[in-house]
Amino acid sequence: MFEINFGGDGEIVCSGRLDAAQCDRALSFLDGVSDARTLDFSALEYISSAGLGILLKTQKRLAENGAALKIVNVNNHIHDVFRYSGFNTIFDIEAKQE
Amino acid sequence: MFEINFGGDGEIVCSGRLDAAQCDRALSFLDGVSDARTLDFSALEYISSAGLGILLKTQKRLAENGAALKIVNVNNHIHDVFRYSGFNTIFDIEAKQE
Amino acid sequence: MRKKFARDFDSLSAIYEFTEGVLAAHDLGEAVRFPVHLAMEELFTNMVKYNHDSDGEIEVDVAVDAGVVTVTLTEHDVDEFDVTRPREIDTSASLGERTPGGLGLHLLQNIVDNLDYEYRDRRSRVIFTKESG
Amino acid sequence: MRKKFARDFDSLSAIYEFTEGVLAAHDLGEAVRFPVHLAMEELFTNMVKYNHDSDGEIEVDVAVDAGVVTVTLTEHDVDEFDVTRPREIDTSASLGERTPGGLGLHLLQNIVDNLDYEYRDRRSRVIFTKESG
Ligand SMILES: Nc1ncnc2c1ncn2[C@@H]1O[C@H](COP(=O)(O)OP(=O)(O)O)[C@@H](O)[C@H]1O
Ligand SMILES: Nc1ncnc2c1ncn2[C@@H]1O[C@H](COP(=O)(O)OP(=O)(O)O)[C@@H](O)[C@H]1O
Repeated sequence: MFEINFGGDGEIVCSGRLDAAQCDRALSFLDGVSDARTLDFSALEYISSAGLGILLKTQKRLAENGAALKIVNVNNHIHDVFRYSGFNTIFDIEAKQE
Repeated sequence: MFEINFGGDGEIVCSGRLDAAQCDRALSFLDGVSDARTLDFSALEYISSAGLGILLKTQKRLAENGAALKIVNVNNHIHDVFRYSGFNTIFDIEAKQE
Repeated sequence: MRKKFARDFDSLSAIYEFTEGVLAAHDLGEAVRFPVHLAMEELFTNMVKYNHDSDGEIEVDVAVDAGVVTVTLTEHDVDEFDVTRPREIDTSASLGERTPGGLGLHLLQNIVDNLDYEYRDRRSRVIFTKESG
Repeated sequence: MRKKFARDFDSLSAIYEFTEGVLAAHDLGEAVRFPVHLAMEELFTNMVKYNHDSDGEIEVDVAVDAGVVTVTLTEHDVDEFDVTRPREIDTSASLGERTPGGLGLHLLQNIVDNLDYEYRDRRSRVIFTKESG
């Protein structure tokens, strides 16, 4: 199960498991975003390289307008995935307080 | 995974697992059948009471025209399910040669 | 070995795969896997069909100890319904006398070794066991 | 603990549930489950993406022994591709220099303890291990 929606403060809330089978749906959602946004990962359990791909794609598109995604409440395992990929240098990432 | 299709001799071939989530699809197929048919269960691994329900429904509908389903190549476990339900008295059933 | 599943028929394949994993890890064969899957489906689908007002998930626990599989299904905020009560089913009825449905609990009661029901604080819990071999 | 899955992204949830079952049966926690699921997904999706002409299923085996998880993925009638070869990835590239993709094998190689590749008679087999705790 994976869900992606806008939260009450305009942030993008992701929950569940973002695997390769969910990426088309996640990308359709992110393609509708055109300004700087916070992604709340507090309920996101899992991400794979396919998920990184759509985040990168969105970040590159927003960069053309000088905007960027910020990712907050990232769990330890997902944080490792970002670090191993060097995504911590191209995204503003805040770990979860656990 | 569950599949239902016509085989080369006009028989109905079922394969995989017929659970409650697959019954709508199986019933749509069976609703298109209006004459006596053989159901080949050689590749059917599993059936639950929901599957029995749609078989009974089809058998009752066909009986109005004096026709009936015959079920062949039934594995031991599915055969038990038929016996416990008394379905062996209302269907012509042939067990699998194992 | 506890896992929660959405109250939806579409959860059946996830429950099946999860249970397969647990049973496979204990090297249990088809002779016990078939009835375990069947009993779980009959119980789970009834919880979905008859308590659909309750929107909580259904908790599934599969444990294996000394060749005995113990499955526990738990749901919260539901009315009492004792699945162990004998069913009055006429399995010799003719085709004309039959109507679809009403066979799930009868099958369940025939294929498991033990069946228990607990109800407290609007929490329903069904526990069944099935011995291998 | 061997199971075959259709060569399709939609198999990912079934693989996940099956593996969860095996790992849960051995009481393994999230610290080992996360990297095992990730490594399996990266390998499985590559098999789907790059060998789509081969229409056979992909065989998945999950074994746990003394706290070590060993996963084996096998596919038949495919070309050789050695997943253990080091990847040349610049993880310090700037946003502008990056293109999506190309991170799966790099992640895989970083998160597993052991990674092996066998190729014979057009059969590809990847084996990885991950230790718990
Ligand atoms: N969890 C439940 N809560 C309330 N009622 C139930 C529950 N499970 C079964 N029942 C009742 O018991 C009857 C018999 O159930 P079952 O044998 O599974 O057949 P079916 O669901 O096909 O009618 C159902 O029709 C329903 O009225
Ligand atoms: N099973 C495979 N068969 C053939 N080529 C593969 C296989 N797996 C990976 N590759 C090749 O290795 C490259 C890197 O794979 P990976 O790191 O997973 O990134 P991605 O698949 O996102 O490009 C792929 O682009 C592909 O060219």
